[in-house]
Amino acid sequence: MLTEGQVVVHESLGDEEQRLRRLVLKGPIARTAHAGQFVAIQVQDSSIASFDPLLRRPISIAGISSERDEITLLYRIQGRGTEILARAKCGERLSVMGPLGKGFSLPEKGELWLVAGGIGIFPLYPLAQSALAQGLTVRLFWGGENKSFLESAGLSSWKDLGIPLQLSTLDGSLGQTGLVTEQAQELLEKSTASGGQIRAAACGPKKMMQAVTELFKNYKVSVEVSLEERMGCAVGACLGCVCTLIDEAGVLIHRKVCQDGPVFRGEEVVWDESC
Amino acid sequence: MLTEGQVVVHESLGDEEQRLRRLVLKGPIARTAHAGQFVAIQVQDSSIASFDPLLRRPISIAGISSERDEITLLYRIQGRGTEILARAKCGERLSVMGPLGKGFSLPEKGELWLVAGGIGIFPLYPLAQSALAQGLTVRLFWGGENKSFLESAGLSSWKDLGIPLQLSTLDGSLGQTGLVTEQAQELLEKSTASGGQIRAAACGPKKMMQAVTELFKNYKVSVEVSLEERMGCAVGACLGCVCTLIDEAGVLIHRKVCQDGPVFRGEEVVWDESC
Amino acid sequence: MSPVNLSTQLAGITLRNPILTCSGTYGFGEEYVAYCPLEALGGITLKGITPLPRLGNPVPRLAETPAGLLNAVGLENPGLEEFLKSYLPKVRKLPTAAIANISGFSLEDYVLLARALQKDSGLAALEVNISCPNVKHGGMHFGTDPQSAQEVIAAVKAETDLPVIAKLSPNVTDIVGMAHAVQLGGADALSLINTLLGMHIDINHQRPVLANTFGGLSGPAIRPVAVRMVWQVFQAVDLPIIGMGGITTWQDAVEFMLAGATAVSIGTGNFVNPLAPLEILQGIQDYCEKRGLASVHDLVGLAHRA
Amino acid sequence: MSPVNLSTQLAGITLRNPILTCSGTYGFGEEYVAYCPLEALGGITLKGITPLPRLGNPVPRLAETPAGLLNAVGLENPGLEEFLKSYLPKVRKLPTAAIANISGFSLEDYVLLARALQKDSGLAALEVNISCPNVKHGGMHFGTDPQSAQEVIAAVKAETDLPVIAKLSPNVTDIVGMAHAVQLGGADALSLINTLLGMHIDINHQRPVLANTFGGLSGPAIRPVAVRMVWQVFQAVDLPIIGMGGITTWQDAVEFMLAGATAVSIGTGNFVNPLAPLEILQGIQDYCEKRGLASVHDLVGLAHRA
Ligand SMILES: Cc1cc2nc3c(=O)[nH]c(=O)nc-3n(C[C@H](O)[C@H](O)[C@H](O)COP(=O)(O)OP(=O)(O)OC[C@H]3O[C@@H](n4cnc5c(N)ncnc54)[C@H](O)[C@@H]3O)c2cc1C
Ligand SMILES: Cc1cc2nc3c(=O)[nH]c(=O)nc-3n(C[C@H](O)[C@H](O)[C@H](O)COP(=O)(O)OP(=O)(O)OC[C@H]3O[C@@H](n4cnc5c(N)ncnc54)[C@H](O)[C@@H]3O)c2cc1C
Ligand SMILES: Cc1cc2nc3c(=O)[nH]c(=O)nc-3n(C[C@H](O)[C@H](O)[C@H](O)COP(=O)(O)O)c2cc1C
Ligand SMILES: Cc1cc2nc3c(=O)[nH]c(=O)nc-3n(C[C@H](O)[C@H](O)[C@H](O)COP(=O)(O)O)c2cc1C
Ligand code: FES
Ligand code: FES
Repeated sequence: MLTEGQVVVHESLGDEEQRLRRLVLKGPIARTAHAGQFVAIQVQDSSIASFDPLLRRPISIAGISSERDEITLLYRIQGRGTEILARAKCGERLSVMGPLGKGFSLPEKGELWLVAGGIGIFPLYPLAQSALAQGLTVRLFWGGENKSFLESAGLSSWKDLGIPLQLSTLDGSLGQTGLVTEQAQELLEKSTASGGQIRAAACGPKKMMQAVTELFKNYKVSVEVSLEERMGCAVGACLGCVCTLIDEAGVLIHRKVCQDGPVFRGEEVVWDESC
Repeated sequence: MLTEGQVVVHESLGDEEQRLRRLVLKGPIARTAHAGQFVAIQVQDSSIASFDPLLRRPISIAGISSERDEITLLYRIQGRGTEILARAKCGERLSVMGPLGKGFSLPEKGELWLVAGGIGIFPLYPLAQSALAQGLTVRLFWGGENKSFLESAGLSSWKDLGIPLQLSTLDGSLGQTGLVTEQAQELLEKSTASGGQIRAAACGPKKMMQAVTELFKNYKVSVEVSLEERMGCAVGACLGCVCTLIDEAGVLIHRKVCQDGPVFRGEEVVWDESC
Repeated sequence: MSPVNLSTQLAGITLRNPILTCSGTYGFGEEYVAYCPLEALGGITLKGITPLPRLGNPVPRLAETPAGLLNAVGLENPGLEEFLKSYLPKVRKLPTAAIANISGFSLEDYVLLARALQKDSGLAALEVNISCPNVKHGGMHFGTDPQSAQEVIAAVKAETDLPVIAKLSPNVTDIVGMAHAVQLGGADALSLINTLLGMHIDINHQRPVLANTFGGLSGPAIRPVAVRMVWQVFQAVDLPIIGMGGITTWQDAVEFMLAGATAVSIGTGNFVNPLAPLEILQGIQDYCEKRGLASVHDLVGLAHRA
Repeated sequence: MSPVNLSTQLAGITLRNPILTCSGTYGFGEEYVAYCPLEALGGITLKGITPLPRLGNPVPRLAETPAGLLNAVGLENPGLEEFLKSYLPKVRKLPTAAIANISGFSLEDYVLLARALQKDSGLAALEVNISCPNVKHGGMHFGTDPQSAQEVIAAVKAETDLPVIAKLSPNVTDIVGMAHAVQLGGADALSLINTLLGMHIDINHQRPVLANTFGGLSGPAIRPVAVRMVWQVFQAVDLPIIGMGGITTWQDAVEFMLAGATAVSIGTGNFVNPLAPLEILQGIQDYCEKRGLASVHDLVGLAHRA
């Protein structure tokens, strides 16, 4: 769907030095969106067309309110595109394509473990909401730079969900010091008995997605990971964003992150950069 | 001089459908500027560099207040560049090169006839001010589309100068119907006796500059015309903006509108497009 | 005002209107269905296919440059067999003309592809890509040497009853010479232009951004080069031209038609605005109406008048 | 931190730093004096000169395109005699190295120019423009045919004791072949790249915007093509390269150096920001410092490491 989303909220998220923004858009996308999907948003002054930058920017859907026809996007100002996006004012209309891709799936029952690295947390929130609504047991492992980041990126909303949170920071300013996978491993050790009951969903840097996949595999927990790739069309037409999977027959195949993903079963992803 | 001019006024000029803007910039340019010179202004969002458009835009200096360190630019929104310029807000700083080029000269005494076509009026106002300050007799011939245009483009300020104004519009909605040259010719017929005392300065479309030059030549009145050309560097370095002159020896030579002009003696300009 | 005749004759086929989409930017036609009404388009050009399936290059395959896009997809495609089996049946049902795009690494590759694609396939035409700059030891050769280009086109022409469109690379000294060559080879039309070979380096990692080092530059940045080539070829060669390279607005499309393009094709522009083809069609139509032109074809080459 | 060594050796000359300005965009050095401190630059390249004075093309000579600029100045210049008489004395007084740029329409033209410009002229080097795309029946030939390019460079080399820099056109199928040819001709360095041939049509007037129809495309739009050519030539030819084409920021300049440029040259970027050369120099310096590089030369070709 190609729509004009109207900006209803656009604000800084937490500590300004984290350069995070919260953008709420009104429009019909909310009606069909679900967790793990994303939009491709035009990051240019809305009334004077510009080629600088040329392409839309993919941003995950971080909040869905179908009653109010609103989706929330949370993003970090990373370069020119997001910097220009950050200027959009309330009332402005932004061209958005979405919802795009295939999101996370939910198990019927049991436990859902969420694993997030940095801003990979954003698409997991609506997933946690859906899972809880469905009566699943949810817990979160979340690693970030430091306390300021975790707090800025929505820690309090997560606390509001009332689920167990296992936090880690690189500098130890909040939660444990170190990597999020270490915490997950500890708990997996304890919970192996119930391994069949656990499903995991992860979003974060590629290296981390690989580590998470390998870790959970050892404990026979199946994990869905959300991947990132540079995008051209965002609808599966340009083959710019492929990732390599290995199919049941052991054959390497390509899938499009934009259309077939961004969420894939961790076990089928080939992490080798050279494919 | 390359400076950052601070926007102190930026407003619509007259009837909105004329798409005219008044931009007052604070900065040191005013100290050395004089009528007929121009600036090359960067038309982009001041904080996020963009190549769209790439080049600066030349705009005449339409008001000079050296006491307040302010220059006034009056411009019409013509395309992308000026449209983007029109968004600059008070307080913003715009990169401006100037004052550029060589402006109009003033006779020691006698009469100065100003001839303007459309927005060619803008650089003539500070010239009229200087001329009056120097005790010259000044009169203006000004042709425009219609009444709305003339009023929007500053007619009342001209009335305030208390000089004779001969106006014409294409549709006759104000002043005489027709071309400004016809009015000038009428008066020239009457004033030939004093021909030696008259000097003229003109700014407007090229075709009109040519007509004005030829007309005044017939009456032995020397005229300075301001020319326009697409510009690259605006400082004489790229040879993008040349015009063809004929020197005393009858040889065709090129001069740079940005550096040697934009004001030239009408008689020396070769109007043939193919040179 | 009487409506403008948009119908476009090209290489013996009749298109509803002169708006196409570019190979490699529009998948096999299904991907944009939810974003742009295909039935409104003159036609679409399918992703380039090769005899055997190809995984293409590793990622990153894309990099943005000023007003441009570098791509190094490396001709990923399902291969001829899978194309015939899984894609062609769907392509036949598309509500617009479909042009296949074929690529190869040898004359035999092209022959094989051409033989398999005939009028009864339901395709409207064959676009022969002799210009893909991404594949090592391959396409580039045919696309930059007039003699080989002529041979490839002649071989394809001999094998298929579909109209043959030769797609030329801009990475040549003499585009007119290439156009002459493919005309001699029997091409029914020309597509101008494919991408310019470029690259971008990530100064933080001090490495090329694209895994393939080089990529093809498309988008508005290359438009002046594309328009120039259309202009030059229109003057020298008597074949209809499909103009492409950086078209994002109807003004761009009109520019190509005035330069000599009989039809225009939108590539990277779709990524910017999936409705671009539709808006461009409307814009061209309005432009013709305002100027009292009875047919969109009246625009073709108009800027060449003295 | 110890200061970064900016001194740059190129074709036997020593430049204060690797920042130059491009021929045709910086006049004869005086025009930008009020806007950029010339003494801070590694050098400037003068407007191209020919044996006889030239008025060049009619206006309009410039057109903007997405992230690019088309120019068709047509080599307007005062001619050799006037250059020697009126311009050279001022050029000698410039507080930075000055590189002359010469163009011709025959081998004899180049010979004549080279003979007149020797070390005692005070110039630092001769840049031989065999690539100006604007002049009909001229420059283009030398710039696109390796054999002629080699001959021109050899002839120039034989006539002058100044270092000779060959400036190549990007409008060729094989830039490496051209670079090899001028190396055989004896070039001491290469300038890469001149402008891409392009055009723009005014759809209101239905005519080319430039009076000359075609023009040379410069600016950020062409940067990916320029970086690619520098990369290819660096890999294949053992001559120092002056990289140019769309440099407006220090990041762009670093990109060219990582690709293999020993020095960089700013052209169209000066029009956007006359202080660009200075800011670029500062940026490169900071970049080297942050990465602990002792000399700016350590950047050259760094992105080629596996
Ligand atoms: C499916 C998907 C969902 C995403 N969701 C979010 C989100 O919810 N919130 C959020 O903040 N960001 C998200 N991103 C990342 C976001 O798209 C990029 O940060 C954004 O495009 C950067 O644009 P820019 O113009 O600001 O930065 P640029 O100037 O384009 O790039 C800045 C830096 O980031 C790198 N980069 C840019 N895009 C990518 C990419 N796709 N992959 C790898 N490196 C890249 C560049 O090389 C450069 O170093 C998502 C990306 C994808 C593919
Ligand atoms: C010395 C000088 C002084 C000027 N002073 C003023 C002034 O005081 N007020 C004012 O409103 N304008 C003035 N102009 C004109 C002004 O520079 C242009 O209107 C402006 O550059 C248009 O930019 P744009 O991006 O809005 O339009 P664009 O999109 O660049 O162009 C819009 C249309 O105008 C044409 N055009 C643009 N620039 C020129 C040019 N230089 N010559 C001929 N045609 C052109 C284009 O072909 C196009 O059709 C002056 C120009 C010069 C050379
Ligand atoms: C991602 C991408 C993939 C492409 N793949 C092909 C291809 O398979 N075959 C082909 O002939 N051209 C291919 N092209 C080139 C386009 O068809 C077109 O010639 C070029 O992009 C210029 O048009 P544009 O600027 O409108 O994109 C591809 C272009 C892009 C951007
Ligand atoms: C207005 C203009 C005039 C030029 N004149 C010359 C010239 O006389 N000789 C020459 O070798 N190159 C000439 N060039 C090419 C530049 O020197 C340079 O190679 C090219 O513009 C690419 O660099 P840029 O993108 O930084 O401008 C000219 C370029 C421009 C824009
Ligand atoms: S971005 Fe085009 S296929 Fe995914
Ligand atoms: S604009 Fe460059 S010389 Fe006048």
